[in-house]
Formats: sequence, structure tokens, C-alpha cells
Amino acid sequence: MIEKEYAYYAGCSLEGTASSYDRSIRVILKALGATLRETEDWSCCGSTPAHAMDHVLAGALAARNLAIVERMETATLTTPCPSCLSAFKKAHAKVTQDKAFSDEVNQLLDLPYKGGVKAKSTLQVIYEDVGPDAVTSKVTTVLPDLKAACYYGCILSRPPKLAAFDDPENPVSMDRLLAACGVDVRDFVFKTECCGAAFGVPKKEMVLRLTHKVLTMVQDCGANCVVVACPLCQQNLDLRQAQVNRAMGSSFSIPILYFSQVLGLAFGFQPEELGLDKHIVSADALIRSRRPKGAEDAAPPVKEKARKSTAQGTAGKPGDAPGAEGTASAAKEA
Amino acid sequence: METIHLTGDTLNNFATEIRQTTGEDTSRCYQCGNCTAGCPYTEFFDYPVSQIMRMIQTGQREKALNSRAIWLCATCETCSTRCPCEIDVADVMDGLRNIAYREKRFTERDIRTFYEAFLTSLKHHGRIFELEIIARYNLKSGHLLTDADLGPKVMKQLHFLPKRIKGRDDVARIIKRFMEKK
Amino acid sequence: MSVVEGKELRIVGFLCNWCSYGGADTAGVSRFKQPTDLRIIRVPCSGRVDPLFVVKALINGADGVLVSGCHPRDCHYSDGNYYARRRLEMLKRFLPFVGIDARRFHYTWVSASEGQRWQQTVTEFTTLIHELGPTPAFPQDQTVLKEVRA
Amino acid sequence: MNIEKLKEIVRTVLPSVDVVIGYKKGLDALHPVPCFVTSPDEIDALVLNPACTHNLAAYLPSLKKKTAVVVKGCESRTVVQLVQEGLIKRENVVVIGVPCQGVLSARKVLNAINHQPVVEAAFENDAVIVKTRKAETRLALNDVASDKCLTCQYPTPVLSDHLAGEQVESKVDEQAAYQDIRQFDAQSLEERRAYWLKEFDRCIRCYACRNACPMCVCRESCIAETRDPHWMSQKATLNEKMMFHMIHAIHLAGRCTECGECERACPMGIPVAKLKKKINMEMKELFGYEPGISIDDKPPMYTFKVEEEKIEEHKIR
Amino acid sequence: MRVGVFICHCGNNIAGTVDVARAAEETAKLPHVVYSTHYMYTCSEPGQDEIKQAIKRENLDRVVVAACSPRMHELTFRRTVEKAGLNRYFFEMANIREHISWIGENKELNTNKAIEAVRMAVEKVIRDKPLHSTAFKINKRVLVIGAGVAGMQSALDCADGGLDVVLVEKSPAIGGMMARLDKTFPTIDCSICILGPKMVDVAQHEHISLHAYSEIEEIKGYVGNYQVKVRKKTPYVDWTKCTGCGECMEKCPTKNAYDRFNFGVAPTRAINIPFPQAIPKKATIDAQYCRQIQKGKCGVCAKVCRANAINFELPDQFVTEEVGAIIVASGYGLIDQELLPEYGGGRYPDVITGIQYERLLNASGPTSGHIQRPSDGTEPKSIVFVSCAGSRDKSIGIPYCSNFCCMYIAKQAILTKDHIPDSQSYVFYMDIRATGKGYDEFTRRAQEDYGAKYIRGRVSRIYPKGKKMIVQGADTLLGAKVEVEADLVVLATAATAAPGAAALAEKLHISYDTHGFYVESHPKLRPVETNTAGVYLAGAAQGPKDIPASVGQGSAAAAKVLALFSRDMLESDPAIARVNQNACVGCLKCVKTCPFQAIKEQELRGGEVVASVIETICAGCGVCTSTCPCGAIQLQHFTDNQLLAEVNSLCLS
Repeated sequence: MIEKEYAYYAGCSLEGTASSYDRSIRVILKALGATLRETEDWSCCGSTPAHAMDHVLAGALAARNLAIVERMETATLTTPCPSCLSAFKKAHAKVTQDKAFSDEVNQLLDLPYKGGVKAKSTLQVIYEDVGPDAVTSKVTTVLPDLKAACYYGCILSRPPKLAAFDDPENPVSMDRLLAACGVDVRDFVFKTECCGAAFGVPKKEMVLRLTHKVLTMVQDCGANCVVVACPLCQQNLDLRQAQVNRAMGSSFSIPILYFSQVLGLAFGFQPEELGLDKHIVSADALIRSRRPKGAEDAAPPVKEKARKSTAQGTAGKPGDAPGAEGTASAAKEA
Repeated sequence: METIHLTGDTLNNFATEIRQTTGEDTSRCYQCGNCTAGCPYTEFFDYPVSQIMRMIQTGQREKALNSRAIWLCATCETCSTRCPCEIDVADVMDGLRNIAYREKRFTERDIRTFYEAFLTSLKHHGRIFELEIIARYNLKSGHLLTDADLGPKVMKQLHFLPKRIKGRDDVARIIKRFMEKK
Repeated sequence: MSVVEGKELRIVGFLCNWCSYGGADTAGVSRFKQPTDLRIIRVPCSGRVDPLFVVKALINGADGVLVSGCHPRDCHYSDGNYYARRRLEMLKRFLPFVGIDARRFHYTWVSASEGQRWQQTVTEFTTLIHELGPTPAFPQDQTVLKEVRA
Repeated sequence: MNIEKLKEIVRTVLPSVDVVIGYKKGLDALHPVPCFVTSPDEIDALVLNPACTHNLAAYLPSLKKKTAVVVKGCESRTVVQLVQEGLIKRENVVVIGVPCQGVLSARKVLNAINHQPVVEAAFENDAVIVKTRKAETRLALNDVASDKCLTCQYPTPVLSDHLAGEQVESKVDEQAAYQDIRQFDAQSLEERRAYWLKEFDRCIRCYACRNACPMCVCRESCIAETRDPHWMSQKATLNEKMMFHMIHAIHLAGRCTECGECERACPMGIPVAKLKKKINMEMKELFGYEPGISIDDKPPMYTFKVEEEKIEEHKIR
Repeated sequence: MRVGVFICHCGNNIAGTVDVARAAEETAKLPHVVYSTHYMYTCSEPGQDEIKQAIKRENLDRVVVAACSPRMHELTFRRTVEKAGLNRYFFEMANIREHISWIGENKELNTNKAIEAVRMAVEKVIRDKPLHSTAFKINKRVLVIGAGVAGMQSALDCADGGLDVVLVEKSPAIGGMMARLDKTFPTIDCSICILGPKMVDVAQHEHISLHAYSEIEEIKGYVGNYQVKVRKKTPYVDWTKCTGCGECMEKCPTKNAYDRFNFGVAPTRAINIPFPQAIPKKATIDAQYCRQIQKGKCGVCAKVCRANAINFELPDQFVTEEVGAIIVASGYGLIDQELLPEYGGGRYPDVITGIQYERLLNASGPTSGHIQRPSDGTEPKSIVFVSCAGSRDKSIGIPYCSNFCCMYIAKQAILTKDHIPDSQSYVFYMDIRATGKGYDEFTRRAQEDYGAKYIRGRVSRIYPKGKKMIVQGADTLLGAKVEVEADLVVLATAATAAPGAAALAEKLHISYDTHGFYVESHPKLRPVETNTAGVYLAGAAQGPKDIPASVGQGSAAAAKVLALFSRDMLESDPAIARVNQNACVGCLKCVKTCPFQAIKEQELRGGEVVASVIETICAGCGVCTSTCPCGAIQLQHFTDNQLLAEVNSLCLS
């Protein structure tokens, strides 16, 4: 069940380049009936650079925020950013399992972290606490032209022991949520392949090649847009698409959307309310054809087709997630 | 090619050091190469991951810590996810980076510059301020035009004034204490 | 794994012949080092272990008692460990009522192939017993009795 | 407790049995004794009042005759338990149930009257009036009842062929049945240890508790006294005394019907029934089992489930 | 009482960390001990002679040997003391090797521990009673569970030796995994051509009665006298009438049933005969797919069957077989591709398993021996073999090597080249394990004569790109990441315990390891025995093994049974429960708790009821002894007094 209240940690990216992610998350969570309580005076999670320098420093930067959340007495902390989530989960695991580490970290902190915070990505909250069925019930708008490749990025479900969410090799949570909105979801094989975003600035040539690979596979699976849950992936694929085209001689023009934006559109919100106007590669052409759900009789084949490909695209382990049984058994029969 | 004298590390000092830093037991690695096979960065590395693991097993500390590979690893966790021996390989790479950082070995200057720009921004604002990082990085690295081609629409998304948080002193203190301790 | 520091304490183990005694053998064959405090009494089945043996040992100076049998469903005699489980659970819950620390009595299941599990069990249990220290001695002072008789 | 009703029942039952076991007046009014009625003219000697404390079901296993027995709530559980364990045959017993508001603790009464010889006693609904040569004292039943009666859940016999009196509801709700045990458990380990060492130290190993226990069926084979097996020596050390009480308690695991005879019989006033009640509490929690409630139950120590819902594997720490 | 103590050095195994001289010296001072010595190898012939002589010389009446585990040598020394004229139960062993010298590092503490171990043994031995076996008759029939190549070999060897054999097979047809293989390594013999005659022999042997499509329901009894309840699963076809003509299969309208024999390479019919050479050649209905059974509408097979054999109402049937010994040859299983999500987890049709590939290669398989891609039926030109797909992978709980994959991959690479001369095979491997006779040469041939490219490294990921499968691996010898664009990928999936192995072990009361493989009595010296007398192991049920090893074990287990049955009577273990009828109060709690129903009530002349042990049934667990409140029923050799003496020797001192 969805909890009424979540502690919310937006993260630095969502204040900057990924403001549209932040905006769309807030819009849909409100629509789904959850209240987000801001983590007061939050600071940087520590993320990759700090981690590379020193585990204790990275742990302390993450734990500062966890300590704040701990005092908010909210059952769950949610952050849309997988990178922040990963930093929190790593810090939490080490603080709770390793006394020496915990002592070292708390020596750096003004306010000690005791280890009482449960963190979940916002995707996980929507997938597990809300569930695809509840999402379907909110859908008012169909998006017939969208052919989505769900791109999860490298750390949303990995390493499995830490992430404890979805399948590490073939995650399906976004696929199922989008399918619940009636979107045509493609079977995309590079769901977790790294796009290199972390090195966007210092190692551009490397990142462009990795990004090019991902976008090529997107095109191969017949998708016309990528749906992501990670601000770094979004920035990388969207912002650098022109750079990729220049460097690799390609001509991609693939909009990169946040899953929250797609859900928002399906719930009937306007593109501007979801920050779609901020993206470099415009999605206008793909979403122009959207229409109210009631009008679906006009083109029943679209809907049916969407369902069918969903079944193929999401044939994961049967019963591994709420609402999974329907699609999985359908796939088995097929 | 040099001859490696394996007798130099009979006590497994390096492997022990890695174990203490990361908690990972590299003796479990049987060199199947899965990490190398799955790593999206292998093509950019000077040594593939499995060979870095082998260097730890054979005590080649210098070579491992001076490798570029450890800086180019993005902690994407593919290796850790698929390792049949349940070694958190990404964590081992992280541990190697930690040691290299402590010993001021920076084989990849640009990455170091980027990290430091990141840390400076963090110290100043308590949060990350993207435009400042890019600016600072460009200045320090000498690559003055990095990402200047992203165009005006991108630039529009970056805040020109950093948000300052009350807790920025907290964060600065964390970093200060950390620096003092080291 | 070295000997737990200090003086040895008295730990009595009742091990079923088919699984746990074999597991302890496997640990030995694999040279899995363990603290030396434990003394092993071999019984055919954990179902042979009358809870009163445990009581007898604890009352008469054992600092810890460990009973180990085959895993449920894997009893050589098919049901012996199921009886053991009920009786030993009853005992474990009863002991603290009369002032005996229930942590001094542990029962578990270790199969003949689980040398490592055995090593872990012995090491953890011995460490715990050392943390608890020697079992409090029984006063042999019979003043109360003498008063009554007088 | 309706003596007239009881006599009436005995009269109708007597022709079909070899013997009826009831109570008659004993040494004084506070100490009725068992009485074995085999002919109608003995019926009038029967008495029935809160001083009738003996568990008459204890005689059943050794009697080879068809027997009618007068039992109160807790003692009816003994009958059930004996049948459940196959120690007596149901068809050989006629159960005359007596609903009960609680029985006296002779010890408590004597304490209240300073151990003066009792001349006479009269019983009211919730009080007893004890007359000594010097005085007449009215004691509230609640104040001088046996401890077992204070948490009694089964004042009306759970099994009876004839019921001498109206059903009585338990005054204690189910939650509170083990409140005394829980209170005791709330003490520290050291306090509990000290308590029992002091109590056990008084034990004179007279085995009165065991002899009084209706469920102790080993007779001369009791391992507290045998040499083969030789569980314990005859030394009067604290270890051995404690060992004896542990044997008694553990042999009664899942079998004790809480009639309190062990405690009543103890000349040293050691609260031995408490040990068994603690185990009963755990049996109820672990297996949902209470001894002596249903003839078709299986005593939990002599059966098992492949998956035990309530038993979890223990971690060492 | 005169007890002799013999402390073994076991070379340096014990003497290295236990001061054996001091132990001998100290234990000599124990009450009842009149002689204590130490010896290099007590179990050796001179060591045993030393014991025999000391018994005579010192007039010993009890013996304690402090050496290895009694699970190892208790029987050896019992025989020794018996030869010297003592009752064989006047002997105890103190385990000072596995439980002391091998696990403790401090010599002083070890030595003290060893002395106490001897003290306990002495306390026990002086309370040992003489025990004598009784003889009972053996039922000279043998049950073989599983009719794969190991089980068939056992059955044939036993039957040829004159024993009546009951052979129980879970599947509708015998032959097991080997019947599915195309060729065998390293000779490239046709598998069914060499197995077929054996199958026919099994079917026709006068001493073998076969229960196909049957499972073990319940096993009672003990060595020499087992009662086995067999469930004959209903095939919904009366096999006494079925002629195996195959008409029903042809006409069955359900064409998408899962083909268990072919591991789902192609669908089959709801009613089917698994393969042309099947024995017994009888039709079976797969209820899961049968329209008549599922929906009550169809019945085509019943209409076309000329023998009138179809019976949708036919229930499971039970037969009870009485046997004296059991050979367990229940085989192995293979992991599901679902465990390998990085290889697609079974989602990609052109990523198949090695056993599926065998069926593609096989002339009587669904493709008549033409190698075709499952996705589009085209002939693959680039084929990748992935070894250790799940094996040696701790992360999915399979740390062990599956034993035969290296070899069958080499075979399949060779066969692939034979079938498709312009094909190229790639083999990803970590180590080539080819230790059998002619095995290594065989893997060399695959590379040298058939051009298979061997790449040393694990495959990290397999994904589709267009019509190809991209295999992403490493070549650790090059230190590089490599990719192969494959038409077909064959995974050598890990061998596991057979499904249901644990449940069968529980019925048999034999041990199984954490992976579900059955545990042998001794890994070196008793490889086909179990710890349960009269139960033997053969084939891959004990651990993955190839055909010659399975056949060898099949014969070995048969030899064990033949040896066991070479006598008419067996000696019972006298260490069983015994009732002291004077002490028994007749509460009969022992009767209620005995796991073997080995205790009955007995009425004495005086009318008292007491418990009485049925000697041949009692297995010696001792549950009764710990149940009896008055100690009237005592497990011999582990009596209350003996265990109390051990406890007391530890606690009261």
C-alpha cells in the first residue's frame, strides 16, 4: 500500500539539469495520493566522486542526510535519483554492519546517524507501493504514438544485494508501469548497459561511444523514445545526443523522457506541467496524437497491440512482483 | 616485457590490504574473466578488470595503483552483479582508487580535476552546482571549451546562481574534519 | 581461529551419530580450527537426548551445553529430531524460570556435510560462553536446612 | 457445592460401580479425608465443602475396579489426562463433577488463626468461619484459597457424567491465567535463581510432592530413587535437590493438570506447582495445548509436527 | 574391571598436536585402567596385534582406543577385540583426531582434551554390557530406483546374479538421460545403439519386474526386510491393452504439449509415446494438456484406439514390494535457464541447453537430426558453446563442477562440424576438465581436426541483435573482451540433483548434501554405500558423473547387494532398546513415540501391561529411552547410566 507520507530527497541534479524530473515526480505522486515531505536542508549525497576518494567521506556525506531523515520519523525515504539512492544504501549498509566504519563516519558528523532509515527509489515506491493496477486506474489519456525503450541504467537494480529491487539483468518495473498506461513498450536488451554519464565532463570521447551504442540498440528495437528513471542517464542521452551525432556520424533524434513524465501525460497532465519543454530533443511529435481514454474505440488496434508487446517485453520471472502474474502467465501461454 | 618476481609478495600483503580496505576476499577470484567480459569500459582500460584482480592476487601493487583502469571504472556494478565468486569487484576497484587517492597517484589527471572541482563545489555550497563544476574543471584542466557546444538551451537549464543551504557549514565541517584526519 | 583467550570453560555437546557427529568429523577432516572447550558425547540420535541430561550437566557445573542433530526431515531415524526439537524447546524456555541462563543451552541442526557450519557453531557458542563466564557455583551452604531441622 | 445433590447422585450411581470415592470428615473440620463408599449406608458420611482439597482422581490408576469419583474442575482435568494417556479407561470411571468456587489452603487458614486447634468450621458462599477454643474468625474465601484457585480457568469440571450443582464461570479472564508466572518471569535471572535456590534448599527429599501427584505414575520406578538408571545420588546437596525438582517438572511437561497436590503435600511449603505451571504456559504458547481438556488430544511431548509453527531455529546470539 | 587404553599417533595426524605420551601416562592413572600405551598406527595390523596381545597379557576385559572417528574404525577395533576373545561391545573409541588434533592448535589444551575424551570413554566402557546379535532371514529381492544407465546396469547385474529385481522408473520409458543423447564421447558411439540392447535386456529379463511411470510412495522396514509402497501413476491408458501402435498420438488434436523427453525442443501431443525405441512402448496422457481431462471435451484418442485402452478415469495404483536391499540410481537434473538472466534466462529461442542440442543432433529427434535454429528453422553457421553455464557459480549456489560438460561440448563441436561442414564453433571455457581415458585427446581433436575455436574466458552476456545473438565474453589469455555474433548458442547448464531428490532421501533415511546429492558412506572407501544399511547408491544421484562412471557404480552397487545376499541370514545390531519389565509401569509412552512401531504392549501373567521391543524392527534411535519417565526401556550401549557417566566425568570432576 502506498504510504501517505514519504521523506523526499530530490538531489542536486534535480535542482539543476533534471528539474523536469523533480517536477513530474511531484505532480504524479500527488495524483497518486502521496505527500512528499522535503528533507530539510539536505546536502549532496556524496555520490561517485566522493566515493572514489574515500569511503568514509562518502559515507559521512550520505549519512548527514540520513541522520536528518531519521529525525523526521517518516517510515520511508524516497529519492528519484538512483545515484543518490545507491549512495544512501551503501552508507546505510556499511554503518549498520560495520561498527568501526560507523564510528568513523559519526566522528565526521555533527548529528550521528543511527541506522534507522529505509530508502527506496521513487520508481520502486510507485511500482511496489502503488502498483501497476492503481496506476491504470488513474489513466485518462492514451499515447498511441509512443514506442518506448525502457532504459534503467546501471545501478537502479544492481548490485542485487544492495538494490534489492527488480531483476538485475532484466528489470521490468518501468516496462510494467508504462504498459499499465497502455504504452507500447519494446523489448530492449540494453536496459542496464552503462551509458557512461558519470564521466560526461572529463572523458567525453569515452562517453560518446557508450551513448552511441545504447542509442543504436534503442533504434534497433523499434522504439522511438527512451524512458528513463535516472537524471544522469537522461542528461547524458538527451544533452549529448547532438555531440554523439557529430562525433559518430549518426543522426539520432530520440526524445529521452522520464517515466514520471510518461505517467503524467497518461494521467492527463500537460507537457509543460511535466517539464517536457525543457528537453533538448523534443518529444512533441510523439505526444501530439494523445487523446482521452474514452475515445479509444476510435482505434482499438493500437490498444491491443500495446498489450501484446507488453506481454513479450516483460516476460520476467513469474510472480516476482505485484501484478506480475497476469502478464507473466500470458507470456507463458503465448 | 618485464619478468615479474612472484616471491616479492609471498605474504599476500597487497591482497590483505585490499581485504582490509574493502572487505573483499580476492583469493576467491578464479580468473574466469566475466568482469572483463561484461565491463563497458574494457576497451578504454589499460588493463582489463580481471587482470587488475590478478595483480592483487600476485601482489603487483605499483602496477595496479598506477593503472588508468581504476580511474576509468564508473562503478556501474556489472562486474559485481555477475561475478560467480560473489566478489564485489566494483568495490575492489573503488578500494584501489581510495588507496591511490590517499597516495596521490593520479594517472588520470582530468578525472582528478573533475573530482576536485566537485569537492570544491560541495565545500562551497553543500550541494552540487553544475555550472560551477564545469567552469572550474575547464579552468583547471585547460580544456576551456568542454561542453561549450551543448548550446544555449542546455545552459538555460543550469542555475546561474548557486542555491546556498544552511547546512553548507555542516558539509564544509565534514570535509574539514576528514582532511585533518588524513 | 585460535583458542578463546583465557581458561577453558566446560562445554558439553550431545551430537547425533549420523549428522552432527559426522559434521564435526568433516570439520576435522577439513582442518577447520575451533576453540578446544567443547567435549563431545556421541548419541545415536538427537531424539535420544533426554532434556534431563542437559539439566544434569548444567546443574553440575557445565558452563554451556550444545545439542546438535540432523536437520528436520533429514533424521536418520526419520522422526527422532522432531521429538528433540519439541523437548529441547520446552527446556530452553523453562531454564530461565529457575535462574539458568537460556543462552548457556543451544540446540541446532548440522548435517554430516556441514563442516563449516559446525566450525561456526562451535566457535560462536564457545565465544558466547566465554562472554557469559563460568556458570555461577551452587552454594553448598545448608543454613536454611539446618535451621529447619533445629 | 451441594452435598445433598451429591448424595443423591451417589445413591443412583453406587449400584453400577464397585466403589465411589468422595470425602468425609477427618481430624478436624479443615481436614476432610477421602472416603471409599461401597454400600449405601456409608453415603451419609460424605461431606463436601471448600476444605475438601484432595485430588481423588489420583486413586484411579491403581484401582482395578469400576469407580465413581468426585472431582472438582481441576481434578476433572486429571481424569481427562489419565484417559488421554491411556492410564485409565474411560468406561471404568463414572465422573461425578462438582462445580467449585475455590478450595482452602489449610496453611493460609492456620496462619490466619495463629495455628490454634480448630473446633468447628462453617462455610458460606464466599467465606469460611473458623471456630477455635478462643475465638471465631470469619475469613474471606479469596484470602485463604489455594493459590491455584486464584487463576483457575476451569471451576466447572470439563468432563462429568453427573454434575452436583450449577455451572460456575471462571472469575479470571484467560489473559490473566498465567499472570503470576509472567510476574515471576519479569524478575531478573539472578533474582529467580536466588529465589529457587532458597526454596530448593529447604527440600528434605521426602518425595511427598511426587507421591501426591496424580500424574506421577512411576511408583517405585521413579528415577529419583532407582540405581538403574542412576540419575541422582541420595546426597542432600542443593544440586541434587534441584535435580529432583527438575525431573518432576520435566516429566510433567504437557501433563500437569494444575491440581496443586504437589504443593499442598509439601511439608516445607515449597511452591513446586509454579514450576509445572510455567511449563504449562509454554506448552500453551508453543502448541496451543492445555493438559486435561480433551480426551482426544495428544500430549505435546509425545508427538510432533514436521513444521512447527511456533518453534523457530535459535541463533546462538 | 581391567581396562586397557590405546592411544594412536596416527603418524603425525594426532601426535603432531597431542602429546600422546603424556596422555598415555595420565590415562593410566584413571580408575579401572590397568594398562595404557601409545602406538604409531593402531589400526595397522601390528597395531591391532598389539591390542590383542595386551588383552591376553594384561588380562584386559575392556578396551578403549583413542584415535580417529568411530565412524571410521569402530568396526575395525570391535572385530579386533572380538578376535581376542572379548565381547565386541566391550570396546569404546575416543575421537582424538577429527575432534581434537585436527581442529585445536594448542598442544597442551589438545592433550588435556584428549585425556578427558579417554576418561569419558573409560567411564562408558566399564558400563558396557555384552551384546549378542541375533540372526534373521534376508528377503533376497532388490529394489532399484531409477532406470537410467546406472540403474539398468545394477538391475541387470543383480538379475544375472539370480536375484529378483524390482525396477522403478519415474518416467513413462526407461533409459534416462543417456537415451536422450545423440552420441557418446570420446568414441562417438551412437548412444541409443549401445543403450538400446540393454533396455531390451531389462524389459525381457525373467528376474526383472519393471514399474515404469511409477514413484516410491513409502519405505518401511530395515536391511533384509524392506516394504516398499510404489505409486503407479496413471497414464490414463490401460497398458495391458495398449499395443503402442501410435494411432492415438497421430490423431491427438493437442499439438502444443511440452515434450519432456525432448526437453521442449519441439512440442508434442497430449497423448504420446516418448520416442520410437521407448520401453515400455506404451502411450501416456499428459493430463495438463489433455482437452478431455482439462475441459471434458475431446476424447479423440479413445475413439481411435482399436485396443480400447484409453481410460480417462484410471486412477493411480499402489503396489507393495518386499525387498531386502535398495539401490538408488535416481539420476540428476539440470538447472533452469531462468537462473541465468544474463544469458536471457530462457527468453531467447536461439539460446538453448546442451541436452536440447543433443535432441537437435539426434536422428530420431524432432528435427530428424538436422540442426535448425529454433527461432526460424535455418541452419546455424556460427555456434557458440558456453561451458559452466551455472556451474562453478557460487552466486547461484552451485560452486561445484558439473563433471561432464567439457567433454560433451567437445563432442557437440565435433558433431556440429560433421553436420554442417561450413560451420564454425566457438567454445567459451574456463578450464578444460578432461581427465578420463582418451578424453584430453578428444578435446584436442575438436580443436585440431574440427577447428573449434576455444576461448578461455567466461561469457558475461548474451543478447539478440537482429537475427544474431551477440555473445559477449572475455579472452583472458589475450586480456581482452571479445564478442561473437552467433546464430545459435548452446549453454552447458549445470547438473543438479534430480527434482525430488531430497524427498526421496527422506523416505530412504539417507543423507544428502546441500545441493541435494546423496552422501556416500565414505568418500574414498565406501563410495556406493550409504549410512543406512541395505541402501546403496549408483550414478549421478551421488554427484554428477559421466556414463562409464555411472555404469561402474551401477555394477559396484549390484556387487554390494550380491555380497549382502550371499548369506541367508543377517546379524542384527544388538545395540537396540531393551525393556526392564520389572521397572516398566506400562504407561506405553514409548509405544506412542517409537518412529518404527518397534514397541508393542505385552500383558504379563499377572495382568500388568508392559512394553516389549520387537528386536528386528528396532533401529536403535533411543527416542523411547528419553521418553520413558522411569528409565525402564534402555537403548543398549547408550544407556542412561552410560551417558550419565560421561556427563558426570565431565561435570562433577
